[in-house]
Amino acid sequence: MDTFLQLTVSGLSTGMIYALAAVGFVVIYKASDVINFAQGDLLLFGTYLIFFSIVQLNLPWTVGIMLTLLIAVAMGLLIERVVLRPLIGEPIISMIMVTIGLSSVLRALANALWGPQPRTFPSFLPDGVISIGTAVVGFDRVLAIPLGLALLVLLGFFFRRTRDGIAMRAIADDQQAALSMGISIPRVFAIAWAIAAVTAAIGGMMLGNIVGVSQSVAAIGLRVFPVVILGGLDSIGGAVLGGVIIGLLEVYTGGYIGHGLNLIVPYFVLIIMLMVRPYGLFGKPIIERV
Amino acid sequence: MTMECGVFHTTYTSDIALRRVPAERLRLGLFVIVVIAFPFLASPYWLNLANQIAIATVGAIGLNILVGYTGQISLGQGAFMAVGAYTAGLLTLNFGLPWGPSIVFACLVTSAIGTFFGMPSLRLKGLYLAIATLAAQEIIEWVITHWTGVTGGTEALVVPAPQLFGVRMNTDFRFYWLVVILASATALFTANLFRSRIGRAFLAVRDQDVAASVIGVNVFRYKLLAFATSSFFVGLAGALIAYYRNIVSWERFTLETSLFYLAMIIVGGLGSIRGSFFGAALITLLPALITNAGRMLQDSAPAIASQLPNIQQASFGLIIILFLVFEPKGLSKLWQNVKDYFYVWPFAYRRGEGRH
Amino acid sequence: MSVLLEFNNVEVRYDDVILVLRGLSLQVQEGQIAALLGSNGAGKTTALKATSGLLDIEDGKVTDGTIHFAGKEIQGQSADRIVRDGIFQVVEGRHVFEHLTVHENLVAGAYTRRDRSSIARDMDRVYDYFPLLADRQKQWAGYLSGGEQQMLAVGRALMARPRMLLLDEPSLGLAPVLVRGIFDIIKRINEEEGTTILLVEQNARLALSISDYAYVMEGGRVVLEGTSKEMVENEDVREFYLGLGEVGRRSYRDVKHYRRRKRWLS
Amino acid sequence: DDASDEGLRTIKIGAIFDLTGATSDVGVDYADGVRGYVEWVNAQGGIAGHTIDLFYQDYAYQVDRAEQLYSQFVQEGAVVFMGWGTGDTEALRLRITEDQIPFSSASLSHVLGDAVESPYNFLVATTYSDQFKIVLRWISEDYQARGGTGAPQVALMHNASPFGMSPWVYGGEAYAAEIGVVVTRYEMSRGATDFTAEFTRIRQAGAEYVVFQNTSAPVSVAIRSARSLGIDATFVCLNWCANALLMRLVGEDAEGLVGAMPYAPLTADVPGVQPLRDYLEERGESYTERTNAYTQGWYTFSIFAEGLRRVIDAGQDLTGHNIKIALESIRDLDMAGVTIPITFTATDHRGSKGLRLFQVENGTWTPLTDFLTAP
Amino acid sequence: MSEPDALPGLHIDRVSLRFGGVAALTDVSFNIQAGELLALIGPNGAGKTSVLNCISGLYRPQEGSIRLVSEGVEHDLTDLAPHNIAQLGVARTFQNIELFKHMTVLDNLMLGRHVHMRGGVLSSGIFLGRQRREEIAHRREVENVIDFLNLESIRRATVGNLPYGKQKLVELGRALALDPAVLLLDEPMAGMNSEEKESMARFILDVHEQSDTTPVVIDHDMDVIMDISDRVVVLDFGRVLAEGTPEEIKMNKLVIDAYLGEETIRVGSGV
Ligand SMILES: Nc1ncnc2c1ncn2[C@@H]1O[C@H](COP(=O)(O)OP(=O)(O)OP(=O)(O)O)[C@@H](O)[C@H]1O
Ligand SMILES: Nc1ncnc2c1ncn2[C@@H]1O[C@H](COP(=O)(O)OP(=O)(O)OP(=O)(O)O)[C@@H](O)[C@H]1O
Ligand SMILES: [Mg+2]
Ligand SMILES: [Mg+2]
Repeated sequence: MDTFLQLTVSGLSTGMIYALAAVGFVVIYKASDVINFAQGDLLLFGTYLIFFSIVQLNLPWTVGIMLTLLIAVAMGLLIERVVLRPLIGEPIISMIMVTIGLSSVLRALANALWGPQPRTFPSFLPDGVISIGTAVVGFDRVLAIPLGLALLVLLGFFFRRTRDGIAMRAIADDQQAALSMGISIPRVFAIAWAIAAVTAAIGGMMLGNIVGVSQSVAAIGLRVFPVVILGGLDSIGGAVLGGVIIGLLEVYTGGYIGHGLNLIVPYFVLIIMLMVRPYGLFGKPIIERV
Repeated sequence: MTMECGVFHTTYTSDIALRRVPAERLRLGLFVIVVIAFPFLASPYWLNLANQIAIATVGAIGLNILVGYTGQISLGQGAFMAVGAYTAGLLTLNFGLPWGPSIVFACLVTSAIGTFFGMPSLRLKGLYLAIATLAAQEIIEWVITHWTGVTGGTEALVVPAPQLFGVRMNTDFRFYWLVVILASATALFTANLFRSRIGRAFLAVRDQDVAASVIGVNVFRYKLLAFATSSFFVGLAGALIAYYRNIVSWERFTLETSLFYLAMIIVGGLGSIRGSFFGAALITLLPALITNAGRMLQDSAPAIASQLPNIQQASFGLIIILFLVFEPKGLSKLWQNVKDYFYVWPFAYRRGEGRH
Repeated sequence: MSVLLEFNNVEVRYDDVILVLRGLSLQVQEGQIAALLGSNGAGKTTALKATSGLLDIEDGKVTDGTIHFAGKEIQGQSADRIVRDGIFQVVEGRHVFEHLTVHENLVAGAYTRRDRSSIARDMDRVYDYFPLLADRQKQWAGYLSGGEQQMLAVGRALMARPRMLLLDEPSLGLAPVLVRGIFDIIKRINEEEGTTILLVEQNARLALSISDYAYVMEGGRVVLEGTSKEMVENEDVREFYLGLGEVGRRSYRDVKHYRRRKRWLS
Repeated sequence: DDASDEGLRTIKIGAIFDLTGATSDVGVDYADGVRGYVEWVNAQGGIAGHTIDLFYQDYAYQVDRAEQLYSQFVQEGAVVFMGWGTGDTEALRLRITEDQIPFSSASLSHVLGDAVESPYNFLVATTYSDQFKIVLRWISEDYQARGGTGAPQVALMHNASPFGMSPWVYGGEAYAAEIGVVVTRYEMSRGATDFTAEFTRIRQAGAEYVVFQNTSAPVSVAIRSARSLGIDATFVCLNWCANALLMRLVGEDAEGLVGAMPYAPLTADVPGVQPLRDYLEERGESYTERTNAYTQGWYTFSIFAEGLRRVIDAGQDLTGHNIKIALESIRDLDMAGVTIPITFTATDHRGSKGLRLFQVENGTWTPLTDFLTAP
Repeated sequence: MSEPDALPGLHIDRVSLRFGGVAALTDVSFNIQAGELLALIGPNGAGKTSVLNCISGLYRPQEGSIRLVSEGVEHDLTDLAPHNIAQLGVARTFQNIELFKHMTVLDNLMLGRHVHMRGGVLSSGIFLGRQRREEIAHRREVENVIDFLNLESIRRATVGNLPYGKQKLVELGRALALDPAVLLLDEPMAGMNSEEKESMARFILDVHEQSDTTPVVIDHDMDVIMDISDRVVVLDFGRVLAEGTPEEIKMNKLVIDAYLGEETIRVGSGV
């Protein structure tokens, strides 16, 4: 029972960390039906940027965080301008592939700027653990939960209620019609990429605190792929729920079975669930009206 | 006086031929001559690259069948190649099967496993189906590294070089002939496939699966068939790697491999056989070229040379981005443009109706 | 009356090579309804897209000539600028946002507008015109029937309150009762709000009945123009666009076979 | 004439490094160590009057790239090749035998030391399985010294790769059974942010020792998970995580960590590291930042240099075959305290069979034992 | 499959179809007799397209059955998959044009022959002997369709770039290539000018008269519909509102109110 409690608590916190890393995927998907393979590298930049601000520039924490978010926004805008904008109107697969290219470029850039050596920064979240019954979990990890929920609420509101949120979903459906409404695709894409970069920066900062500043942060981007698929590619709530489910699955398999099965069991469960709900838990179905 | 102002076909046979005009046949002839002459002129280093390109071409054509022609993104290329490589390797190693039959087996096994992972296409579409291929990548990798009794686990397999007519194919020069013949056969097979019933049905499923189903195409069956056909050739590429490298290690077949192959077909051109070859060549040659450029700079511009690793990595990404931004149809389209330019040369107008 | 929209020798190409508009010139007066007729492939849709800036996304370009709107050159400008300047196009073939509800589709139509209060009023007006849509407010537009989607597409245009409306076959797929209805609505928008309208429509009889002026396009340029009254009287228009011969309308059963040209392979 | 004389007096060596790939965290230091040695030795007048021309490239831990670079460098005349990872070393094993190119790598898998299977591979550090055996023996002694009864419980946490599995499959498993140590394996999955699940099981199993076979970054994540769960066990790192980097990454939690180091860290108090410190300081770099991968790169090459020197001194041609024979003639080569003396024979290419345990005390790796040799 | 107890044709029997709360079809029954030209009309959202979708297997009605009687055999289509229904000789076009956009006209039409061809993967890839002959034989059939519809000049054009009207023709061609027993046409005249409508009408009549194909046409153009059809079925709110000859329908008060409108009848003499 103790084990179960401990695993559940860890699984939940890991799941929320995944969710934090995953919302960026969802935002990009919502605006363009594209899976962003560079999301992991945006996370990586989040991690390195906070390192850069705090350690290299020696800024106080609050300023450092602001600067990180600011640079993240700038990066999002730049990526949109240079890489995505020329592809407006091209098939989805081109946009997806371009993010694979982008990922490689960003990785190289991070490497050129900060080198391959893992780094650390003084932890900016209070150290220590929180006990829940017999289970313990690091405070830094728990923080992912309120952060994740806050993003869920904010982005949920943005997509349902605001003009630009609706415009974003409109673009994903039909770029030409969106243009004819006077929606500026570049502007909306820019907003989407800025949001994605900011959520990635937040996730990256958390991860930097948890796993250290190293290239391995980018690998988390890929682990999150099943999370968004499970939740439904275009659902923020799905990302959170998917994150929690995958987090729990991983930790239960790791804790009760082992053998590295925790890497693949989520995939089995995922595919079985998808056979029942082909668009994930909350994803939008393809509408085939003829 | 009358003058023919174009190429007309008066029989269906000539109309459906793969090379429809004399210029095309001439080019093919030239290409064949170059391919035959190449190994006699090239150094082992270039032969090595050529062999890699030929094998990559087979794999890229395989992937293109799934991605380019049937519209299904696959992230499982690496794993499917691993299945081919391990099957071939294990058959030779454990059962002493000669390379010929064991390559065939390897292709069939890969094909079966590819089909298995294509099963979710019964329900899943688009990116949701892509997860099935990612799952394939992860699951197959896990099985290979954990099924120690059969695959040797994380240790590499040592596969003897194949024998052809009593000659051991253990040099680049000898192997060249084998891979070039198989790569050509793959290309020809695929070209044929896509000018006939099955291939058209693949394309139909990609473009509009509802319409495909109402004209009588069993969409699920053809999706599976696409997985099967694609993985067959991917398995072939894997098996060839096993025999060429003589060592099969799972580290060669990771997700990164899958992304490399995706890059090949994007840069080369989706849904194009010629593009698969171009892409395989470019993505294989790119690091080699940059290496050489970098080594020339090593003394003159050490600052640049020291950033070479990052330049390597960035250039892989950049080339994808540049192609997508400036020529989304890839090298095969560039080639087409060049041809169009010369088609009616010296007159500067182009054919009205393009073939795709 | 002043000229609101003017095409001057406009040339449009797709993919840098396919020449579609070959020196198109036309004018639409402020407050008018102008009809643009022409057979399939004449370039009507292309002309509208050239005006509203939608060519870009299809690899099309204005390669020669000018398009003026309210005295300002607009060719080559981005679509969102043009919409904000007051031109709104209802695109051909019901491009509704499938995964947005009917309501959200209408909100998207008002994207460039700032006057929140009157947006709600216009929304009611759309539901008033198209009660079928009112029943479906909360439903994804992708599940509407073809005709319902067409109503939504027109409804979106009403939400934008543009200075000039470009309509590409608004009656496509609408039931006969509604066709009449939609032309009444077009006429009313024109009269009550003074919206200038350029109308592409295959139903030439109706188009001519509400328009003031008409152009006939063929092969990428204007081959015939005149007031709508003149056009109805024109022999060619009667023959090819109104389907009226000298003896009046003939049955579709009696139409002769079109003789086929010699065929070549390739 | 002069030019050809000049040509004769350079020795071409090929090398591939991982500067950007999966193992670049330690790959960079290793590469710098190799390059450092080459520069240093050339500055000293080279090897018996021959300067070394090092062809090297990053291969990003990609096997295909490694093969390409290998054939390119060999074609350009490299007579010795420095590899890196397990995958590429395996992939090239047969090629180098055919090409007769002596080959070293940082992969310390047992098979590579088998002079019959892999006649041109030379292992210049203790194999993973030997490392593991040494550690197991130490554990069993330590356990008894602390008054433990029964069999000590050991958890082996390893990377899911040949590298990770190597200590176990090549004798580790058998040896554990032989000396009565109970070892349970746990795989560390890629990109994990947390190892709570594994440590929950480790705690249930009651392991007193946890041995890591992985690189520093993932091990640091594991150690943090363990600390937050309050796992009370002795942590032992094998070669690739027992380094300064790990210490930096885990900070205070590193206290008490045990490291199995075939090569001494630069901070160690042995004469062998002095030239390295001097070299680095001359270039304005702080040696404390460097991991022992630097030492390893430097000395790996120095051993090959010894082989080259012997060929030249014997007046023979610098062919791969001759170099191999020369290397096989090395007996008890003194390494000035960096490693135990090195010996190769015609049948055994495992040059070093010993290592030294270090422990983190007050933030520095301090020797815990003297050199221990593999059972 | 069983011995038919009904006349050749399509029999739609008490079909009901719901989507969540929306009742698209309620208890719809009517017959399409082989050899007649039936028109299906009704207001927007009445369920016309839904009927076609049920026939071609894209929608599965919750209740009722659809049976096809041809060549003396009766097939129950209700639970068949779309491709099986196509194999039985039911072809169709779509309201919104669903062509294979990136392929040529020729390939689109060759796909229409899919059900009649046999080649498998291996024989296709090798493309010798039987396979080559098959390809040529079917190409000949397709050329007949091309000839019939006057598509020669655009044979090798990519379909996506063709103007709307031409695409409609290609879609008709693809359906004809199937050599169908029943041809379902969803708004073939929409978006065409009168000249094009005339030729489209002519093509439909020719198909009807010169082959064994039974056309079913949905359209909102009453002039064409009333001129060419033998019988008309009117749907409204998912139910059959009326059924009869064009003359009867034109005079039907219910139909006038729900669909035609007074005006259409009055001005009905124009196109
Ligand atoms: N994106 C495109 N790329 C290439 N050619 C195009 C493209 N769009 C249209 N065309 C070509 O331009 C010509 C004019 O097309 P357009 O759609 O403007 O005609 P239209 O008058 O609106 O016809 P319709 O009545 O069928 O709607 C056609 O020949 C068409 O093939
Ligand atoms: N897949 C679906 N999901 C939800 N509702 C649907 C679906 N298909 C059809 N409907 C609804 O069923 C009703 C009938 O639609 P259908 O497309 O059959 O109409 P129609 O008679 O063809 O109309 P139109 O003349 O406008 O094309 C409509 O109200 C439509 O919204
Ligand atoms: Mg048009
Ligand atoms: Mg309909």
